[in-house]
Amino acid sequence: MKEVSLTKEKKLAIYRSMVLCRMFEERVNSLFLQGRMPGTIHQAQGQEASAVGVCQALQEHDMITSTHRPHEHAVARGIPVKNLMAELFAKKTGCCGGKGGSMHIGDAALGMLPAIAIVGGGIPLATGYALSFQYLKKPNIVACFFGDGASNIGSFHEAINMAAIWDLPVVFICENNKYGASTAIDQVMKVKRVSDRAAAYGIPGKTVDGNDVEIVYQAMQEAAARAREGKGPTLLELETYRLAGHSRSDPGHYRSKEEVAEWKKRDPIARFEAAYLKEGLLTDNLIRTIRSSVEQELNEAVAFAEASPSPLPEECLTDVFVE
Amino acid sequence: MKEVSLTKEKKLAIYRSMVLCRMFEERVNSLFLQGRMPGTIHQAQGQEASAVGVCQALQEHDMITSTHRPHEHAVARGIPVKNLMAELFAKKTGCCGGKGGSMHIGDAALGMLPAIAIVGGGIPLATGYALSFQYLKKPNIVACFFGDGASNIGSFHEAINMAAIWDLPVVFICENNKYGASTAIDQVMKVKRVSDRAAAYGIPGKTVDGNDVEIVYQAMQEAAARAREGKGPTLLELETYRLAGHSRSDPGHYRSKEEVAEWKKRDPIARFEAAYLKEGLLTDNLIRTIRSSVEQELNEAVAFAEASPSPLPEECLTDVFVE
Amino acid sequence: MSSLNERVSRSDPEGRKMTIVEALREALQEEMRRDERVILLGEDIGVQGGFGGAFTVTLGLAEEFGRRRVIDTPITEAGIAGVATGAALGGLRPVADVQYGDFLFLAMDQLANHAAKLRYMSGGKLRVPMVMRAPVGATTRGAQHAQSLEAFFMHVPGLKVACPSNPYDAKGLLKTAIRLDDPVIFFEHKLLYGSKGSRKEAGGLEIFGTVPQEEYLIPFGQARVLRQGPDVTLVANLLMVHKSMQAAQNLAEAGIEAEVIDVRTLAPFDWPTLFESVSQTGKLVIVEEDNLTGGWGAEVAARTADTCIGYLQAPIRRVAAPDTPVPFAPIMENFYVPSVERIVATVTELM
Amino acid sequence: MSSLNERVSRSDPEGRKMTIVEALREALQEEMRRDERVILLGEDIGVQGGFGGAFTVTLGLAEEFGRRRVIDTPITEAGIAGVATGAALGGLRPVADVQYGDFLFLAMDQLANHAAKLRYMSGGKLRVPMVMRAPVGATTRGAQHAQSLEAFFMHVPGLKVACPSNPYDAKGLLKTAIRLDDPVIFFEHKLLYGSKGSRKEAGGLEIFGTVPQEEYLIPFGQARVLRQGPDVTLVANLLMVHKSMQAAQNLAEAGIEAEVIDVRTLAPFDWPTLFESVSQTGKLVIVEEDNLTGGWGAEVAARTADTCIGYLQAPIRRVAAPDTPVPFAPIMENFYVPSVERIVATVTELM
Ligand SMILES: Cc1ncc(C[n+]2csc(CCOP(=O)(O)OP(=O)(O)O)c2C)c(N)n1
Ligand SMILES: Cc1ncc(C[n+]2csc(CCOP(=O)(O)OP(=O)(O)O)c2C)c(N)n1
Ligand SMILES: [Mg+2]
Ligand SMILES: [Mg+2]
Repeated sequence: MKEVSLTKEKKLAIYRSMVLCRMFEERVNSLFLQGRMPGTIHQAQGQEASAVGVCQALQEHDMITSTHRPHEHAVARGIPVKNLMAELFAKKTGCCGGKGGSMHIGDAALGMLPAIAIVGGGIPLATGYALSFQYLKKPNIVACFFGDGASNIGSFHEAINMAAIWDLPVVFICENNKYGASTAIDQVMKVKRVSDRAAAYGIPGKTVDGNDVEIVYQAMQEAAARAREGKGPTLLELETYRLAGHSRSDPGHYRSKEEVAEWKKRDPIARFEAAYLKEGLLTDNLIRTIRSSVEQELNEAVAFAEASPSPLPEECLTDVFVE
Repeated sequence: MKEVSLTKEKKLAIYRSMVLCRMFEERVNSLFLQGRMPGTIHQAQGQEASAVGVCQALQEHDMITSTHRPHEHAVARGIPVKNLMAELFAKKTGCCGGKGGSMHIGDAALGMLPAIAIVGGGIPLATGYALSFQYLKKPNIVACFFGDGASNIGSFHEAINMAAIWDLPVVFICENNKYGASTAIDQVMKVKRVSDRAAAYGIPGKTVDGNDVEIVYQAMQEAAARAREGKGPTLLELETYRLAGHSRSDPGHYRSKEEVAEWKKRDPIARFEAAYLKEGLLTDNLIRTIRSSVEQELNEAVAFAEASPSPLPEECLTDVFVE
Repeated sequence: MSSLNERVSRSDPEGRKMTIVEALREALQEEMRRDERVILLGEDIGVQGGFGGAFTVTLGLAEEFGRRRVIDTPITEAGIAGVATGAALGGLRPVADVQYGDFLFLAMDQLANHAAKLRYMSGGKLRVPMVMRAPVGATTRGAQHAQSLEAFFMHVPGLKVACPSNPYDAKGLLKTAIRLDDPVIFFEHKLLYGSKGSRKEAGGLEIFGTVPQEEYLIPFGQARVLRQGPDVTLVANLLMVHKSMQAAQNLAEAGIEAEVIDVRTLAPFDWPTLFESVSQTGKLVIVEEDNLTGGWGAEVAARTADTCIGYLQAPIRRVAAPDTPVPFAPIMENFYVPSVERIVATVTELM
Repeated sequence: MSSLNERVSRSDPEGRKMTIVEALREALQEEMRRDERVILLGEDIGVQGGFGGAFTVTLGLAEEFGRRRVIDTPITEAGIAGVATGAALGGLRPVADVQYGDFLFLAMDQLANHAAKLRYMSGGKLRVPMVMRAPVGATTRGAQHAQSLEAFFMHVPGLKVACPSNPYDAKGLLKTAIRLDDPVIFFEHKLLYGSKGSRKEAGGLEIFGTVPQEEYLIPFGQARVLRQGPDVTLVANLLMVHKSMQAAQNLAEAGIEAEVIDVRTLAPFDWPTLFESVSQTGKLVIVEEDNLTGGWGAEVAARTADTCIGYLQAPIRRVAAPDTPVPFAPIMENFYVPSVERIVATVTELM
């Protein structure tokens, strides 16, 4: 693991956040399988280092944008899990009042725009948001998450180009998990790395191990600093893998068992634990304590969500316009 | 001028085609100023080497796609000038029966799809057409013209990526005339060359002097051969300059006099003449003869157009559907 | 291929009862066998071990026809539409698809400005024989995976629009769409697919329909009268056909006999069948899942009000979704999507 | 700036008669002076020595406000719409534009799936105070620079739609649009701009209007009765308002007194004013430049037929373009675009 100078507290915060992400997804998965949540879900187990490494490098008033696979981004950003859970339960106390659902979770006041489920659709929004930061002379940046699949769509090209020419304070974070739905990335782009595309916009591109949270954190720190200094965007590619299916019901037969097994070995949480058990930051006991505190938080979130009222049917008529 | 092995006949054909392009545009310009043509026009004086160098490298059943600035492409492709002129005169004998107009001239049977006036909009069409060539195992290619400005739009990205991954027989030809309307290219992209973007798709990119017709021809030959051999697309950037305004009424105040003067010196037709008068392929007499034959062709075209019937008003109701 | 046949026969051991997914798949299969120029373009449609598209329609087709004809694209809806259009100009007959109808907005320029207009702009010289398939309908996925977009495309001259409600129509109309030399937007409703197994939609109807063994085509522009009745005309498409039929049954119990018309294609629209019905019943209720304002029902109401004014015995009413985005929470979505109860209530009010 | 004032005063030495272009420019100028958060985004809008946008509306504004506030973009309509939406979420009030309305199709996903829905999807937490300006109308430029797209956007819940016909309304509505916290699609008609000098449109009307010196705003959702008359109601927008007024004048000579309503905004739509008028006249003719099928006139006809059925003395008629792309040849375009004669003939037929 790359050496970065993180305090012990920060490391533990990072660890807990990753565990919260993972256990949130696992809990959601089981609630879905029990039929207790409507709709569909796209989960991110295995991508915790990416979500957490990026979000831990952000400041309070920074903003993130997300995708159809937003749960871990939201958890890592610190949106209260009870409001996330309530949204998935379609409750009025959900972060979008039950109007958004899994694919649109977020809370701008807490640093995350509602997730955008049109692949690539959030990239221009992130760019525009960064324009507002720059224009209003705020010290903040936008972290714009998207997948490898999104890098083939027009909005990727149009928005990154604009961010580049205007030196906007945004970091484009491509979570390259090797597949867009069932489609392997090498079937749909000839370049080896998504970050190779940065050169087309005259901005730096970098690919790092997206399953090593400290490497991600470090890379994001650098890109964020650059953005904050007014030097413009970076295209940061995080190599990762989703251990879950693409959505709700996907068994993932388009991936080989060997490939999945290989990536399981690189599980970001297990790697972190192994490294820091050795190093002494973590102990079995501490891991148990953290996990049980996360468990507790999730129990409370589920209880909160279940106890929360549903919206009224006719509330679907509100919130279309301000005026 | 770069040495390429062209026959004397080919060189003269190239020369005549450039002269026809230029004189066509000049004639159209004066007809417009006289108010004898409706609508608007986007002219290409100064870009003859690009249109002609590319089209002379094509075969009979190859296809070109064009833009809002299509006159020279059409002339260079060999669409009869009388049908082009008639279209600009809004006559029934126009290449689009008067339904298309300046921005949509073309004739697929003669190797040019109707021009597409949505910037970048023709790039996916060219790619799809190339897919049909590949699928039907035809030996043909598509030459897809677009401007520097078009290289910032999503369709450029989406279509070139598809052409790249499928090794389609298409050559993407960016006529970089330094401006998209009034906007200088360096204001809207950070890269120095549009061809630098080829690397984002894993295809070859090349920038050449687009005002030297033989260099263009040679570069196009290479790219076309590659495409015909099934090796996939090339992004070929031709550095050129429009001596005309952007459209009908543009005096071009956003360009400096010096810049325009500099480019006038690189006028592709004057350069060709200078080189070959020296070398002996051209004589003053031959130039006069060629010009007067072109003049004659244009006179006939105008006469044809003027004598042609207008469509009937209610003919606007036909040609919406085949069935 | 073998897996495809298994699928069909498994669904109906006696022979030919099948879901819309199976009917669509069979239409594609037959047309691809018949005509080498028919190709498929879309995301995740041919990947081995994959989904057969978002709703399994193309499952097995890559195995039979190869990935040269079942082409997996990048995520690039505008590009897909443009490439399909270009390939159609070049002599192929592409059937492209988007995973959710909502993504058609990404392809709108290619569809409305190019595919729809190229024939016209060329003075009638070109043909654009392509089909763009798009699943519509609200299914608790939130606002960006839920819309009904028929009205947008019905409003584009140069496009044809189909929207089948059952397997028989789905197959016959898709086969026709593929053979037409004009661009067709082909809408399918997620809750009508009847996909099997794990990918079945929550809330989906179990639509099985009889599909003849022999080949058949259904022409565009012919609505279907599903039920006759002298009291009121209900006109609907897609899922709303089924809700209207259910409403008609409920109304019958109250002594109101409704005529139910399934439009089948919106462009061209079968005005004579509609006007004939309204001239008999004197009352019209239009049922669509789209937002009220500017939905296709507006056009139907406008034309009927004009043509049938002498016959109308009551105002024309539209049962449609309110003018809001589609909400996620099922409790709100159920309120949003027109229900059997709303149809019944609307009709009853007119009596 | 100084060039801007010159422009205004040159156009009206007495004070305040100006073109729509000047009125729009003044609205932008006033709002930008008033509120630092107002920025402009578009192609060729601020370039020195450039055009001030495709139709000169922003001429001089970069000189006054700087290129930090008058931002020239690459050619990237989807990107412009998305960036404007994102900037609006971040607290700015962007006024973006496309050079021709037809290019809105490129931005349709950002406008319809994002700008229109973000407030809703966030459960009412977000605001999207942006304006997208778009010139519409057929002007012998062929099918891709000619369309009237109001109906597409009127059909998207979450968007407001304005379409002024004169300088007074253009200024007052644009100022309101900029101050609204909701996304607005602002349609302008090319033939009404009255741009000066070389960029004046062939066939353009010489519209000059009086614009008060004092600041004013025009609320959305208030139609304007331009002419009163007991015999028939004509409702129109943009260029068709002027053709309807001309038609009304011609009709008056034949003894038919028409009431003419300018809708001014399509979303929200001023139903009460329309229904009030129709309940007096008993006859309605809707005039729009868009294609007939699915135009905004369909919605107007549908609602009027429903609400005013008791008052209608004749079928509601629509004068609209036929269902074809826009042809290039002026002789065909003139046939395509609704004419004063067609309006007169349609009204006369109803009498
Ligand atoms: C524009 C668009 N096209 C298609 C889809 C359907 N879809 C949802 S997720 C997905 C794959 C996205 O791949 P990627 O960007 O790599 O993100 P990942 O799912 O791997 O996180 C697809 C095709 C969509 N939501 N939006
Ligand atoms: C999508 C789109 N946006 C804007 C325009 C308006 N427009 C027409 S030509 C042009 C500039 C195009 O620049 P470039 O691609 O470099 O081609 P050039 O005009 O230099 O040949 C613009 C902005 C358009 N036609 N299409
Ligand atoms: Mg991925
Ligand atoms: Mg250019």
